[in-house]
Amino acid sequence: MQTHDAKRVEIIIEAPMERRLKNALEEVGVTGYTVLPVLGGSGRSGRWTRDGQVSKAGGMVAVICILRPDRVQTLLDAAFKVLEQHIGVVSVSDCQVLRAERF
Amino acid sequence: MQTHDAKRVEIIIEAPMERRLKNALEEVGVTGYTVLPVLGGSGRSGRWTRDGQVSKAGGMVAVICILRPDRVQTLLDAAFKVLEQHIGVVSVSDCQVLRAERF
Amino acid sequence: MQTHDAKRVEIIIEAPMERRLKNALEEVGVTGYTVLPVLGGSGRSGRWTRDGQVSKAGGMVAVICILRPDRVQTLLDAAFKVLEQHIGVVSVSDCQVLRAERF
Amino acid sequence: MEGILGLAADNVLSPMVLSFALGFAAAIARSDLSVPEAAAKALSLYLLFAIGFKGGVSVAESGVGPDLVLALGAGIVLSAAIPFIAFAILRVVSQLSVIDAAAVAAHYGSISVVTFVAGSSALDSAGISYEGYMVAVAAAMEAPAILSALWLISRTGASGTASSEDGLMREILLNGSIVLLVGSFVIGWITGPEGLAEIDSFVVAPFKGVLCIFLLDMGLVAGRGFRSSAGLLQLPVILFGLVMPLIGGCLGLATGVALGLSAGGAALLVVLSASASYIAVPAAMRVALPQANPSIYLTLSLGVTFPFNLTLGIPLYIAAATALAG
Amino acid sequence: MEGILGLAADNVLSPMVLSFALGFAAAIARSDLSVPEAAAKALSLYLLFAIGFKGGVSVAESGVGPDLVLALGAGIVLSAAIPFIAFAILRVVSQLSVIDAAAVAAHYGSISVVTFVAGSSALDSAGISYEGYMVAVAAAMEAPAILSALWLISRTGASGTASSEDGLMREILLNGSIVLLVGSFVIGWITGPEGLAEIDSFVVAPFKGVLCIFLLDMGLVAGRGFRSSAGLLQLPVILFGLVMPLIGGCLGLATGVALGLSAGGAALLVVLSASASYIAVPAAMRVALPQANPSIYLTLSLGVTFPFNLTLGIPLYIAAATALAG
Amino acid sequence: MEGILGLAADNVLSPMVLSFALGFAAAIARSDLSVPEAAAKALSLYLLFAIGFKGGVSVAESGVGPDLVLALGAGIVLSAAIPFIAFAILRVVSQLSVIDAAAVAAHYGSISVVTFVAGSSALDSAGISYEGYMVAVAAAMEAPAILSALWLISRTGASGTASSEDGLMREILLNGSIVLLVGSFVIGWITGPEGLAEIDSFVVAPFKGVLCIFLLDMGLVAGRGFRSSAGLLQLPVILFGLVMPLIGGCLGLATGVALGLSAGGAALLVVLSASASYIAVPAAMRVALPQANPSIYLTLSLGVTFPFNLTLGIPLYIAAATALAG
Ligand SMILES: Nc1ncnc2c1ncn2[C@@H]1O[C@H](COP(=O)(O)O)[C@@H](O)[C@H]1O
Ligand SMILES: Nc1ncnc2c1ncn2[C@@H]1O[C@H](COP(=O)(O)O)[C@@H](O)[C@H]1O
Ligand SMILES: Nc1ncnc2c1ncn2[C@@H]1O[C@H](COP(=O)(O)O)[C@@H](O)[C@H]1O
Ligand code: NA
Ligand code: NA
Ligand code: NA
Repeated sequence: MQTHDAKRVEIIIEAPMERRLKNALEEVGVTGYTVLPVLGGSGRSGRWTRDGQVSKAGGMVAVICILRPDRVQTLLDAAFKVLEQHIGVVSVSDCQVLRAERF
Repeated sequence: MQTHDAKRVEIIIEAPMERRLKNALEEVGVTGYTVLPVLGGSGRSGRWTRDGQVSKAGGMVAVICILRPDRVQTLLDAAFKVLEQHIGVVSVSDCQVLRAERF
Repeated sequence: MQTHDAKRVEIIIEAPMERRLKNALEEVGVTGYTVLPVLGGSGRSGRWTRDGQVSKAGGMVAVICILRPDRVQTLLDAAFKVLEQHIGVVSVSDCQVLRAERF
Repeated sequence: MEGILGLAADNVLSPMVLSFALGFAAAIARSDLSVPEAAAKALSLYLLFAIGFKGGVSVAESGVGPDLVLALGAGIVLSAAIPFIAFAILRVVSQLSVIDAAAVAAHYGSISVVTFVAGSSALDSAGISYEGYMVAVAAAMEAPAILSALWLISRTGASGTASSEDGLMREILLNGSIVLLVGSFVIGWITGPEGLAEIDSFVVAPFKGVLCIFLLDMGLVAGRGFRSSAGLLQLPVILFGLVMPLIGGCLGLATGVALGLSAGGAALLVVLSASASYIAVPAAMRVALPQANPSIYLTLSLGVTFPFNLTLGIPLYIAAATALAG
Repeated sequence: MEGILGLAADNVLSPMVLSFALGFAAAIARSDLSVPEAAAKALSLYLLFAIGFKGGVSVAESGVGPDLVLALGAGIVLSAAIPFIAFAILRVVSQLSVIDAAAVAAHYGSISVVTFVAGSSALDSAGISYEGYMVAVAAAMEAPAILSALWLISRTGASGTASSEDGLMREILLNGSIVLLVGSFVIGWITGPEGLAEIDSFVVAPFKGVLCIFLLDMGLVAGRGFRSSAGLLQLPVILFGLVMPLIGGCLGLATGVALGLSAGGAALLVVLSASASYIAVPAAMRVALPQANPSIYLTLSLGVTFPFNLTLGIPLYIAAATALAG
Repeated sequence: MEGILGLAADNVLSPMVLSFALGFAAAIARSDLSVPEAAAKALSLYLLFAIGFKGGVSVAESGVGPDLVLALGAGIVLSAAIPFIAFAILRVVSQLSVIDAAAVAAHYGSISVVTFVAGSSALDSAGISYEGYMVAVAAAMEAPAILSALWLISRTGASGTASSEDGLMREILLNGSIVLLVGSFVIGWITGPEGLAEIDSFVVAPFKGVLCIFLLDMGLVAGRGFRSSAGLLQLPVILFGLVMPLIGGCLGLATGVALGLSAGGAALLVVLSASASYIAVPAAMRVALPQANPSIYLTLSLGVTFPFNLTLGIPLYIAAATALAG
């Protein structure tokens, strides 16, 4: 199968910021992404787990976004504006995709 | 630790197609994969979320498959036959694995 | 945005071993990671699914760890000590991160 | 007429319907109120188990004869026939493609369990009894409509049909909600009133309350769908979503009268015929007709027809059945 | 005095409080006992729905006049005013930064629904009645404190304020727990005693049992937070978590007496004023004040103040209200 | 004999056992019926809490003396001893490796809470009373078998033992299900009949119904395991899964008679001895004996022994205990 170069951006972000991140992405024209649940983790602010939590405050989600290499900077700029003062992790890696016209 | 080249294939697919994808993978001898839940997302068909859904129809799952580089084409061919007319995203990236004999 | 080279390690491990893996990581100074839930999968020991399970025994989790390239060997050594006799999959891939000082 | 209005007011002002309205309004207002997926599924398992079990017990109490078999057969025929009517109407009045029209048609031939549950709960409140085996009729009506829709597609030669696809039939017939409904019906039938005595404070007492929370969730999901996709539906399609239940309902009523069902039983057959699936059929459509647009059939079924049936439809159907059947 | 002690003992030795203690102890001992997130959320939906609905029904039964409006207004003022006091105290006694102090202050002005639920359940057990509209007062008290805290920050000119941020106000006011509480209150009000008769074996009978499981979970979460973050809190901050409820409570009591509430109603206003939020405010703080340390406000609210209110606070507040109001 | 058959028929045709059968059949037929993991865990928390609490209340009512301590001690000895017998049998009749045999043996020494719950529920239906502290005996029997199995392994010098592994003991003893069972037992004991009066419409009334849904889920999981792994088990191993409960049960019966337990209490001790763990032990085995094949021990415990005990075992054990003890 013919594959095409693309980038995979993975953003781990606080659940209360999810809506804002999605809006920011859509504003710059990034309309394809997938949100994965997160069970827990650890970082500079310590270990945490979703178990039994009722508030959104103590949780995170992972947003995965596959897009054309030339769109990555736009996305990072938009994401960074939302993330700036918030905890969270952004990583970008190379990947290949089928059906490039979708991205 | 000694690591070996491998490929990581990530397939985001509609939940009702999960069983078919898994069968297709196993038919071509790809027996190692992991299924992650998906909370929601956005694409050409709009935003969606799993919250409160009862039907499988409105959901997706992410299937992650790590395998030897020379098996990737086989996998993509098999996956594409299942995915063809369905919404979903396939991406392939390079990775290294421990214990190469497992893949 | 300025990005920096990093590594993304993805460890799929049995749920009963999660605590031990996290302790092992923290012992060698890897304090940043995120745990994702896993719905099911397949491997040499057959297909499984979390549906309806009550025991931790029959489940896995995915631990994602983004770190500086020079820390990867330390992490792999620590993880391997925990994983050795256990089922599970470790993969490492290249990525870029924002805010390198965090890793 | 006054009776109908009173019934409608009672129905609309019940905690159940108001809970649905609350969920719908919250979603439209973009509140972040939400029911976790696992909880919604658990509630739906409870409702299926409870309604199936109670139906079985009532069959154990009253016994059955050939009327059960007749009702099952009639239900199957209704479910298989309604999609043809729906398809024909949609092709005439709307600009939906063959595939979208067939997918929508499948939903209207099949049934919505929660509408059935709301209907029987309204009958209980009104003190009208009904045949316990109507639960089995509900289960029997889930699948046939899907086959009709696929046949329609294959006949019109639209591409991409998958009706003969590996395992699809098994998947439809062994769909979790059918299996649980039929299974708990059989359990109720076997264990009868003694079985009910053991678990009635689980399957009977909290039933309506659980239904409130489930309808709250349905309201949230319907409202979300409505908000994001209402613009997608053209007026003729929305009108179809309001008129088709009445057409299906008339067929159901005629069948119920012909079968000699009690007023309550006939009302439930009307409810079944008038309701549109939102669990089993959408999932089957994603497999068999991936080109059909889910926003159309889900929004129509869950965002238009379900609220209509829940609020105005059910009291109307009960009134009509009480007038003509029994 | 004896009365208070007896009430306190009854309260501490109730299945509800003991369930909380069990969860707390299990978390401290690092047991892997845990309640799935989806189940915890479902339990909280149930409690909100049930308490709101019952409040609405009781308003339907007793009718309301201007006293409801007065109580709502008083609740809003209390919620808006308490953060100023809390902030001033924290700035004097602790070394918390302006931002952390304001974030903590917001929690104490707002309310904890589960403390309210535990309080009304204790009143029920003691046979003391209260105004049904106190549920609406609870809902009204959730948000104002957040605004006060944000205003405090903006006035002190601390950086990074986000009070005018896109959609934050809407998000706070349409927070799921407020919407469900108010919505079910309205549903209860509309359907009244007949509505209650339909679903009372869901909203009334199992209520205290569900509360036990929810408090078990709260104990687990509080214990986990306490174990990992207790070291983070300096003594003055911990003392604040024990004294602030009493200060808030006194304001609530004075207001309750001034409003002429019944003893039970005044007790609930004390409980509301004394309690600290753990759902709505933390989430709003993550958005509006990301620099504030969640370990501080969550541990203080959930690990210090909530246990205090649950065990000693509630009986004390009831005793005080019974002595002075009604 | 007739009595046993009647009891067996009553048991097999109860809604609980039929629900299990429904789940098992659905999984074998590859229906997609499933219970969300979070819901299954929530149901199991409920059952543990309710059974523990009720046991504690009944101890509060009847008081305890040295018999509780004796029964606990006897339970611990049974749990520690049975793995030796199971291991010896398996090594003789099957070709399981030392490690697999020890892992299986640990399961049979330990207990299955849901079998215990089903047993007490069958006793309730039959109107036979039992000692409330049997719940505590159940909790005490969870862990010792694991130690025996690890000792067996270390003695035979098989590689990869991890018995002295960091935190394993703490993890086993503070396992969530043990903590909740013991904790709610203590809560029930402390609050006594008044506590029960507050929450009985939660812990008593819906109990059997919840058990139905939980057993439906157990049936699904067991059926799934059976379908995928039945081929893996050789005939001698399957027979072991049917005979070992009888051997364990005889030991339990002898112990119960020797302790002077009531007929109901002795029946429950038989049930505990005959049952095989499916929550705590499998998880501990994954940590301590990762080389042991989970398909073997899980399929045997959940797919063979559990259905046997649930259907035929429990009535048999009750009949035997009624004949010999009390
Ligand atoms: N290096 C990392 N790799 C993966 N996830 C991380 C990493 N650092 C932080 N996280 C995630 O981000 C959350 C917040 O991190 P922090 O801001 O460092 O407290 C953590 O709880 C983790 O879930
Ligand atoms: N570029 C993308 N990156 C990540 N996920 C995507 C992307 N595009 C689509 N998806 C996922 O696939 C689903 C269907 O996409 P679509 O077929 O474009 O509607 C979306 O709801 C997302 O969950
Ligand atoms: N090649 C693979 N790619 C992704 N996940 C895998 C792979 N192999 C195994 N797994 C995961 O690891 C689990 C145990 O694998 P195994 O030890 O091979 O039975 C499986 O059930 C999968 O969830
Ligand atoms: Na229909
Ligand atoms: Na307050
Ligand atoms: Na045993």
